[in-house]
Amino acid sequence: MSGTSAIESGFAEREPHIPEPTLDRPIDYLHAQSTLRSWFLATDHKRIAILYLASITAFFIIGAVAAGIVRLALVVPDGAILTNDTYNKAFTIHGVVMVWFFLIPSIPATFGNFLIPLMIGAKDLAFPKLNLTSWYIFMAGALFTMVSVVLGGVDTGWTFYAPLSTAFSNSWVLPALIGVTIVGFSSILTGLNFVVTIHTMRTPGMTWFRLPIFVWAHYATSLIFLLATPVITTALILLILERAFHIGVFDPAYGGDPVLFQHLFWFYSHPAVYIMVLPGMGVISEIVPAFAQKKLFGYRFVAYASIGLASVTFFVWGHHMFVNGQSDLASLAFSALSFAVAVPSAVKVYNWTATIHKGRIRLDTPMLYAMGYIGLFVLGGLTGLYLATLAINQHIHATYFVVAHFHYIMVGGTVLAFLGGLHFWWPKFTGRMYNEAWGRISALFIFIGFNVTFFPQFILGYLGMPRRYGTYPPEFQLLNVLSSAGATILAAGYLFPMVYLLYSLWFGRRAPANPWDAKGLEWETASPPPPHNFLSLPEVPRVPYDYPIQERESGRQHT
Amino acid sequence: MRNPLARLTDEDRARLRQHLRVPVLSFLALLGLLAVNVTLGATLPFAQVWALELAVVAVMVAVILLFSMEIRHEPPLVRLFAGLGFFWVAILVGMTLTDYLGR
Amino acid sequence: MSPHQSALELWPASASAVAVETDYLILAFTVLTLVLTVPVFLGITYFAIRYRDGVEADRDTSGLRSNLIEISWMLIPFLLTLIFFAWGARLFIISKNPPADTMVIEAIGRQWMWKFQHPTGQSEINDLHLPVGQPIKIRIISQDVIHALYLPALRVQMAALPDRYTELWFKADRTGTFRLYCSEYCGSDHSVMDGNLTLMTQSDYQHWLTHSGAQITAVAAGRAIYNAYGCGACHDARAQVKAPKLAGLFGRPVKLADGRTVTADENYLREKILNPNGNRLAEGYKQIMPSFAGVIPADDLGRLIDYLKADTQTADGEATR
Amino acid sequence: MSREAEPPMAPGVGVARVEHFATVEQQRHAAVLGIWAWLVTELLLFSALFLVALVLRLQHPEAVKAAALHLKFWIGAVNTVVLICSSLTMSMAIAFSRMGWQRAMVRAMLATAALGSLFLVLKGYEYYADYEEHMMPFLALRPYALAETPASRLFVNLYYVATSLHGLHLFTGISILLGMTWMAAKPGFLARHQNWIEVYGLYWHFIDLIWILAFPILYVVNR
Repeated sequence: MSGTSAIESGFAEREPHIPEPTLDRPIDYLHAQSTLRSWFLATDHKRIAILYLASITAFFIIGAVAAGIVRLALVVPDGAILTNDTYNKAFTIHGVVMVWFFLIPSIPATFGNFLIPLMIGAKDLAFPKLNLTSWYIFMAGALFTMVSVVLGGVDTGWTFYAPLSTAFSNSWVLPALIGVTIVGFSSILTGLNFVVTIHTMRTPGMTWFRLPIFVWAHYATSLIFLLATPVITTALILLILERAFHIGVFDPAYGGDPVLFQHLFWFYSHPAVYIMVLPGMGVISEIVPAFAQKKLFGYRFVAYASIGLASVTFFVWGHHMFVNGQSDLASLAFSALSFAVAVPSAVKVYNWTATIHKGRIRLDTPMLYAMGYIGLFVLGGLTGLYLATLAINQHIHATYFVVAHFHYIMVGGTVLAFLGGLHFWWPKFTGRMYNEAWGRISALFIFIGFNVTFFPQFILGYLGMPRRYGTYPPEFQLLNVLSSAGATILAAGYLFPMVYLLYSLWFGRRAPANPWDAKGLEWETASPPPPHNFLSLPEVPRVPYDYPIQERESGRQHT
Repeated sequence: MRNPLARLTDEDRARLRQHLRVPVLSFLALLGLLAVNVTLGATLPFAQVWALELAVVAVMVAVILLFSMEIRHEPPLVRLFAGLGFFWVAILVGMTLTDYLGR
Repeated sequence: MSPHQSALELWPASASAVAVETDYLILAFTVLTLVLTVPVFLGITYFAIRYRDGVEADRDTSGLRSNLIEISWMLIPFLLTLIFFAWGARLFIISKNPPADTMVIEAIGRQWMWKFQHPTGQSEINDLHLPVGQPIKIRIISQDVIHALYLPALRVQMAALPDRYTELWFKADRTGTFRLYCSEYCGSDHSVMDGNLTLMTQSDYQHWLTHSGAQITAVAAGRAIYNAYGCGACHDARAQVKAPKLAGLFGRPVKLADGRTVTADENYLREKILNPNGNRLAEGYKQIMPSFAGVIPADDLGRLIDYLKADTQTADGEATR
Repeated sequence: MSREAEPPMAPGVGVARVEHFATVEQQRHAAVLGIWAWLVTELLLFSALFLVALVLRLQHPEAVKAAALHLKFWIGAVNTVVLICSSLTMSMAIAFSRMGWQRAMVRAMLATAALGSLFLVLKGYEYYADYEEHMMPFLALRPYALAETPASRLFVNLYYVATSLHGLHLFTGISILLGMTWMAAKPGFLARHQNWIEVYGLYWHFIDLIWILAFPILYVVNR
């Protein structure tokens, strides 16, 4: 770097009021300060991650309760339990809260926030205050949305299609729209922070191809945050103005085109699927090698596949609109491009499978979740290709097949990865071990409950049951009852971890720095880590995932 | 604190010229291109003038990016970011037009 | 007359050649899905058991070369799925290019009912009667929000947009009664915006058109309108709102709040629907009903009154769907 | 890295390291990359609006033309000149900051803020003239001048959305600029925060760039 004569000033700009830990006086980030103020004004990425974890857990509970209401109502076909309006509000709240307030921030804002600096050997994210701002923006958006729920709810579906949302719905659409718009900025700022951090804050020796896949996946996710979110911000702003002032852009009454909203919406919302999926893939790519004690198979391919998915996903949004009146040319183009998603997805799945091959497998809770993830993601992904096939789509578009498909991706994929990651890094986050037996039991409950809930929905969809139906023809009742029964098992599976994880906070065994014999810089520091992550600059291994068992690659062999 | 313009030394003048040459030149270029576009917009000399107008705009954008925002001095990564933004705009517009032009 | 269905069926009825081919397509795709996924399921399960910690096993991986494997599992599944893109695209193109001799049905969606008009002028609400063996094109439009007409037995659906016509076509080859739905979420009563698609032979269809068609469906149409305008929310026997129950009302004397007694005839009903604020409030009720003047078209109003009439004649059962 | 073509920094000008960065260079790099990432986001935000304008033009060419002819072409043109001038003063502020001429830099920043404000004043006058001419179709109580071509209201409304969103960016920009000028006038600023000026300059030029796009797309191309 020539030409700059920047000076190093003698004192640091931000005077730390945190006592510096030393080897004989270790202070972790949780106990460095204990006032409420020190939490709500925290700039430590780890504390902000915990703030996010607490908030998204709350939103998960709200979304799950709404889902429970939906499943309860669908036990009977004639809508005797809920009125149509209440049912519509329940599934809208479920969708809005789960998509924007749980799934999108779930892994990036919690694990990503906590782990990226640790994994790359940095003291913090590049912009710690911005990171805190992101959380406050997130909460502000959540507040608006919750206001709409408390006032009486929204009944537009999470997709907010015009002109239903702008000119016809009599529910509290505006606060919900404003809330979702605001939350977008939180995503953008988080993505910005990650991109800059991963580019500039890597510790010396941490080259791109020594980064864990988790970091690659978050880099790809962040690119989507930056490139997709602004478009839906614009779309939602136009929708808000449409509803408030009837500007007409999406309103056919004035010559506007409601399909244009769908284009702008899906330009974001299809890539948003990968905002939810890619971080989960990152988590799985950490768990599988750790519990196989084996280097990740095809590391470079998996890394590139993350970037590949993030790019390809921008070319396929129109497959949500095959029967919505877009041109046949567009439908053919979007359908063909959608099949390209199969390539990077296959890379990921087969490489995880190959990693398990000839490993030294420990079937602890995180690994159980990871194996469940692989199976369910494969099914969810391939059923996505059914939907991308034009002729099949004409039949199963907007049926329960779609519902089943994206729950296999969102729950089977993202939520399982989230829970797997939560168990994997719980010792690192909290310094405590959870109860392994309960962990395995709940993983089993979730896997079984999930499949009983959602597999029947594939059949319902192919039989032709449309989604978002509060009442339905009686011939679909049996499968719906089965699905609702599965949901109770799933709910139990969700409740167990909430109990035993909380229990472990006070009564769990103290965790060592590296309870899983895992590789990666986050395991090189104490559990929980000190405020600035490392007491001394960590040494970066020459290969990522340098586990005992490794394939021969680029001429190196380890035993 | 530095002096008002009149009391500048020759050395200072030279530094000033060195530092301000590019901003002033790009300023003049932008004004010139704007004049072209305004003239085209005011007179509408031929039917498909919008294509020429958009081409002029593209040049203006390039001038701002390369000279005002100094992309040409930035590391490749920053250039890549800027390029990425415009490429993504192209995806958004192009793929949407497959619908509108195909209807 | 609702479609006969068993409690649990695992494959939907199909009523056209395209529907049958779509089924083949999805079956073939399912076979491919199994080919691609079962090895993964079995693989991870087998490996997890075979190579679990503490078990003696051959863990020498030095023979594995990764690049060739990587490229093959990257490309082979992709190329296999492309076959299905082509097949699906072919069916799609067929479904977008109707033959010249189609019979055109007009479909209008509105919150929350379907109106179908036959080429000969007869119209139906929510139910649709069509002949087999004849290419049929449905031209679809919406009066308000986006709806979508979904005919599962024919494996087709298409959005009803408020600003322009869309269309779908098919040639049914099997008679029977099947479901039709609105498949694009359209607000409160989205899930009751459904009906029956009855496919009949050409001669039955002609017979239906000339004889039963209009008459039978007038009452059914009126019932659909009663539901679509949400009358039942207040006027059904089990409704929570304190409003006069309409079952069996027609032709009976009504005591008004001002002491008069009138007969609930057609004009009384018409006046009450269009102008509920007129001084004809029934005794014991408050004026809470909104006016439907300018909201309900004259033909719909006629059907609605026909329905209220018929409802009294048939039974004093509750006026619900 | 390729900063060699750039004029060098004067002695005494630089950046103070914030604690969580390892080096000043890393910190500067992060700031530049961060603002670029933000600008890419902004570009897509506005591009979506421009896409809507394009679709309107494709679907209702006559109505859009009628609407565009009612826009104040010459005010738009003058405003473009004003913003190009402000870009020059911003570039000068950056140059002065690199040279270590703090007072000149502060003056250039104030000139930039003044030009930005002039833009907003002209824009406000334009809105007022539009109001007088009944060109505010979103006002329910005020009859719309082009009511006989209903689709034109879409373009006019889009014009308000795009220009007010740009105006909001400019207003935010001016506020930040004034706040920063106040801090930059203090002694020692250039030794600690020179890169603030650089980073802010990128944002300002970018607002300019958006207007350079918006002016032809809204005012010129559809005439």
